[in-house]
Amino acid sequence: MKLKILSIFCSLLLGIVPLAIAQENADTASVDSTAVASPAPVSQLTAVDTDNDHGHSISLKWEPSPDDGAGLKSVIGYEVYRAESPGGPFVIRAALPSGASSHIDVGAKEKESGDYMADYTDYYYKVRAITADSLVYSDSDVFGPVQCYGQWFNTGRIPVLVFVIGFMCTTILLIQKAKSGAKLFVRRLAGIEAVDEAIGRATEMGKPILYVLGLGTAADIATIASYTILGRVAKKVAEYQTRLIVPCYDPITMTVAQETVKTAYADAGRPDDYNEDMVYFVTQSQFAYVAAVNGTMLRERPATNIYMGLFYAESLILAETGALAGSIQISGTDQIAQIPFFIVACDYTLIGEELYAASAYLGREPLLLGSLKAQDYAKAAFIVLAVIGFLTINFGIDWFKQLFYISN
Amino acid sequence: MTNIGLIISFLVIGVGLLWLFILALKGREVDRRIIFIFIGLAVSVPLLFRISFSEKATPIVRDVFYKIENLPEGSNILLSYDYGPSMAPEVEPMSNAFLRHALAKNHKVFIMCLWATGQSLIATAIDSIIKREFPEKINGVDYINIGFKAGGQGVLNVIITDFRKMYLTDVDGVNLDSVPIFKGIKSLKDMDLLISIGGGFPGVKEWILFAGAPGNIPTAGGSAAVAAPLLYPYYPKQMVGLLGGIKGAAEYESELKKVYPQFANMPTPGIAMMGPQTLAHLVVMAFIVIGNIAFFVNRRRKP
Amino acid sequence: MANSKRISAIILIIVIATFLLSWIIKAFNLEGSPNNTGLWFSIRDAFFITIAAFLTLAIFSFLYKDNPYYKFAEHLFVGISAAYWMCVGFWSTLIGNLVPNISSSLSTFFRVPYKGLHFTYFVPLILGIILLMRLSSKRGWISRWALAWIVGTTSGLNLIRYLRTDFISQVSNTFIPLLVDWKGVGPFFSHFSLSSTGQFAMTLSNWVIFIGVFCGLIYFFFSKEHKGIFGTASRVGIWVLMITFGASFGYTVMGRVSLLVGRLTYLFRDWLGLIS
Amino acid sequence: MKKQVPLTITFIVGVVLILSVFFPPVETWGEDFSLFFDIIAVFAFFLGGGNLIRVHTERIAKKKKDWGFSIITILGFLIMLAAGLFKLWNPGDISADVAATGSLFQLLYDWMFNPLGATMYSLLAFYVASASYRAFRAKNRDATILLIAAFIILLGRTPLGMYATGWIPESFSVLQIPNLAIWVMTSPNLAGQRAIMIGIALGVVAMSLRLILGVERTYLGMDID
Repeated sequence: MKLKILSIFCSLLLGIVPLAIAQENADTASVDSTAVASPAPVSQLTAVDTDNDHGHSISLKWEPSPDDGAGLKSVIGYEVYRAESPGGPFVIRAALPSGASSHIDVGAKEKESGDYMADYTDYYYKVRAITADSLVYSDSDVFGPVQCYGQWFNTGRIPVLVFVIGFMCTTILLIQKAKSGAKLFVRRLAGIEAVDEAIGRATEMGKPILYVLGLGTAADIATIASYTILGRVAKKVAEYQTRLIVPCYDPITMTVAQETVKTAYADAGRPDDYNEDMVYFVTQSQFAYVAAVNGTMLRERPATNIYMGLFYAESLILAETGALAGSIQISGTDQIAQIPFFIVACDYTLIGEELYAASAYLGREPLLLGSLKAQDYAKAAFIVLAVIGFLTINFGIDWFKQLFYISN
Repeated sequence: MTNIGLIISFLVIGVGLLWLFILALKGREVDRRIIFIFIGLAVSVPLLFRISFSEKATPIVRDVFYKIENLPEGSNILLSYDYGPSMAPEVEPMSNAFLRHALAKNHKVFIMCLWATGQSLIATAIDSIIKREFPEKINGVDYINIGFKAGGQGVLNVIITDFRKMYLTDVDGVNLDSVPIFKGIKSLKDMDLLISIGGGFPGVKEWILFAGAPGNIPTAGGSAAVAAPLLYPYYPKQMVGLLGGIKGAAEYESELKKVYPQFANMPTPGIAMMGPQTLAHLVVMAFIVIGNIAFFVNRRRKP
Repeated sequence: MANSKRISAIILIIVIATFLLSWIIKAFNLEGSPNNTGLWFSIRDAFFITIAAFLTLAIFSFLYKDNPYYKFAEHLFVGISAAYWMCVGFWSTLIGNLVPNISSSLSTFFRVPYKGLHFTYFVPLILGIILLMRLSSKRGWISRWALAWIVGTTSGLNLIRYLRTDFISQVSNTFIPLLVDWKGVGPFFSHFSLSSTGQFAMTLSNWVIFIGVFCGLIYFFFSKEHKGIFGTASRVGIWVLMITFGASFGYTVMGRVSLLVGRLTYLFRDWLGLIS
Repeated sequence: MKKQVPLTITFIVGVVLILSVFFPPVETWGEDFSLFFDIIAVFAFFLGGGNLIRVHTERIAKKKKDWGFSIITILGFLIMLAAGLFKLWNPGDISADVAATGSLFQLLYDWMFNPLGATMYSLLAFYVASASYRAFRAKNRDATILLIAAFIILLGRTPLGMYATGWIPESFSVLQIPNLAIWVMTSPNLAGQRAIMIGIALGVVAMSLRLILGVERTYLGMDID
């Protein structure tokens, strides 16, 4: 209660005092506009090369004019000027609102650009405090010379580098360990175990298997993970002599999928059973693609639908239509928003990271298993760091949190 | 006509669900086409017959409403239209309700926006609401539109100390010093309540972080449903209250109708859009219940 | 068999007649409306309004079962959508970004500002052409080079991006206070309340977030058997995930219904004029 | 040649882009490469168009099932393509926006492409309902948790939640359904999302590393040797 009264008082005071001053200003201004005094200039202007960049940029800092928000209260903004000699000519580089006390002057790095800012060249700066009257202003002292230049290393991103190196070393170390014959355990992935069973069922029923790679392009990691699973599925399909349908959304993805399936058929010893019609392009438009796949599902009635890769809103449309067609459905995606729909509508779902783990799980190669193990170590590291951070923050220690600060 | 249609359609939906319920008790599963028909009915019937449900305001909405309601007449309220046409169907009902409420309560309303696209939406609101429903309100005395300034939270950083550094005139070019409503207004701190309506960047969050919290000014918001979960943690400390999605708008509208009889006939797009929503949600929940009954009956039957 | 063929022929005639009639009525309506812009535009707009309604209903008919009308809509959709993205990509990216950097005469032809010759832009041009080699089955293997370049780019960019925003930043996001507004044991219990904005609910939230993330991550451990205390944590992790999935599912229903409201509004208002 | 060159390209490009993050002089390479990717993607559209024509002419030629509909696909494709590339009915000249108001391209987009896509999308309203009916069943503990969480949120999104639990006093307000729904969304839901997100991040990082190191090569259509 006391606090409330105090705060009301304070805000009243804060409100009334400047108001009274403003009122006075307005009065004098209306009497004689030439009588407006120049505001106090900006002080302590400094300029240095901008840190952690590729050059062509200088950072400025200054103390705002005393008449900015107090005193005469006449400053409405600042203008930053630059010249190549202390005497000028000065060119305006930026206009900033009042209250500003810093600016980063960034120039173009191409010589042909009009805005080119050369590295290792002397520049001089001044900051002008401006008022509502364009004739009334005051300049700061000129600061200079200052040069800009590029750094070869960005220190602001050290935490990232530490993690990259740490993760890489762990992975390589574990791969070596796995190669030397150490046995690595991998837990069961129900979704992947179900694949073999589902292919067997399709064979018994004499129905095809539909494999949907999702909406990813060749540049999506989830799609690349999906190829591995497709390779495995295709190999099994070739062995069982079942039919495989792979409608594709992206033309590049389609070419890769064709290669993958072709290789898998060759590996299974049945290169002649492969034909180009298995993997075909539909269209590169989300809902048109869905419309076509939906139609395929109800016309071909596949025994099994496998959805692996990148999916958006169409996840539920596909999965529900598949359920309607009576197919067994196995899915996996890294789109967090879509996982719930797959969980609800499919028989088995690989949740997020499990999709990436699947390729390692299927391959059982020491190389892949080693990298899987490294992922687990990273998760353990996360938990340890989170617990430490959690304790430090609860005991009021802040420096640990700062270690994770990425400045740009 | 409306009533007959309404009764018939409710009977169809009600009896239909009851029938499915009885079937479920016998352990029978429902064909999905029947579910589709129910969803189709649940959405189209309220659309055709304008069915709406009375909403009961949740505390987070009630807090905003009674904040405006309990401020003394003539308090200064700032509305910021931080959205564009694509988001308008969801959040425009909120800004309209806020505007009506503040004017009906005889508060002074300051309107601005941090989105360039908000400008034309403000103009529409002034024409269709203030000029039509509150013809006695005078521009510059009871309300003012100071329009858009670029800079997002940078604008807030400035006007939290001084409006006139950013805004010299209102949208019509009238000097703020000559406008009666701005007499005695220096900065955002002179406002009694800030309300931002939006759902993107800059939006409610920026108003809280750059104006409400540092200036200790009561701040409320209206947000699109997608962005709302990110804002709840600010309630009630940094945020008076929040209207989340079309449901929040509907709750506010119904509270407004309850307290102000003069608004009995006002258009309530929020409540209207909640009609199909509510019915569809009820149908989905009914089917979850029916499905579980059928499941348990069947499990008991064949162990 | 012959009978079902006759029925579908009759349905086809009825459907065509209905929509033709709708087209004519709509054209008269538009011609009579205060803002009509000429006979040709009335007929044209009436056609498009009617065809959009037909296509909408054709897609909805899939809910009942697969049928020729759906097949028609589906195949049309596939055709125009493929061309749509080709045209947009051609004008915005090839003409907008590539041409101004490689050829001045082409820039003049397409009336885009020429930016000077940049040799780096020949990289995507060549890789793009290599990709098109795919259409030839003999030299198809060379498209792997383009593919390798794309995959290298993606993995390089993603490795850092994900590590930075989704891993390192999340570490420090999980450093949260375990006690919110803590004023001591006495006040906590004497003012104990389950208010949604109270100290207890807020503190509980933070605990749930911390333990939830912890157990959720345990579930994702692949190289350790989920047994004993580890297994318990992983079970809790699954529960947290299940709550997440259930909640997200429930939350999206509203958005999905809005989409249907939009389509039905088109049919009832723009096409049939039943509501205003 | 067929194997080593692609693997080397991936390795070099990947490593260069990782380094570019830490070394400001080459910082802009990442952006340039992304733009290049956009350009290559347009060539992929042409590849797609070519494939589409091939698939459907084949269906027509071989008189496969439903071959008649393939004619519609090709017609739709050619009309849209002509409308876009030649800017038919476009009120402006060659530099005009391809989708300018009044152009055939824009008309086809607004009255065919858009309604088809929007309707396809709106089917979700029906499927959300049928999926809830089919899958939200208390079969076991996990499914029951899923069901309860969904039910609380659904209730919280209707007026029913407030009517049923509005009587609960303020000091227990977290038990009011709408508040409970908000709490579920902001606490356990957030925790679950974060755990999945971290897992995915690590999966992507590990996968990218495997690709750069050439351990994972299925995408080139070949097995590990």
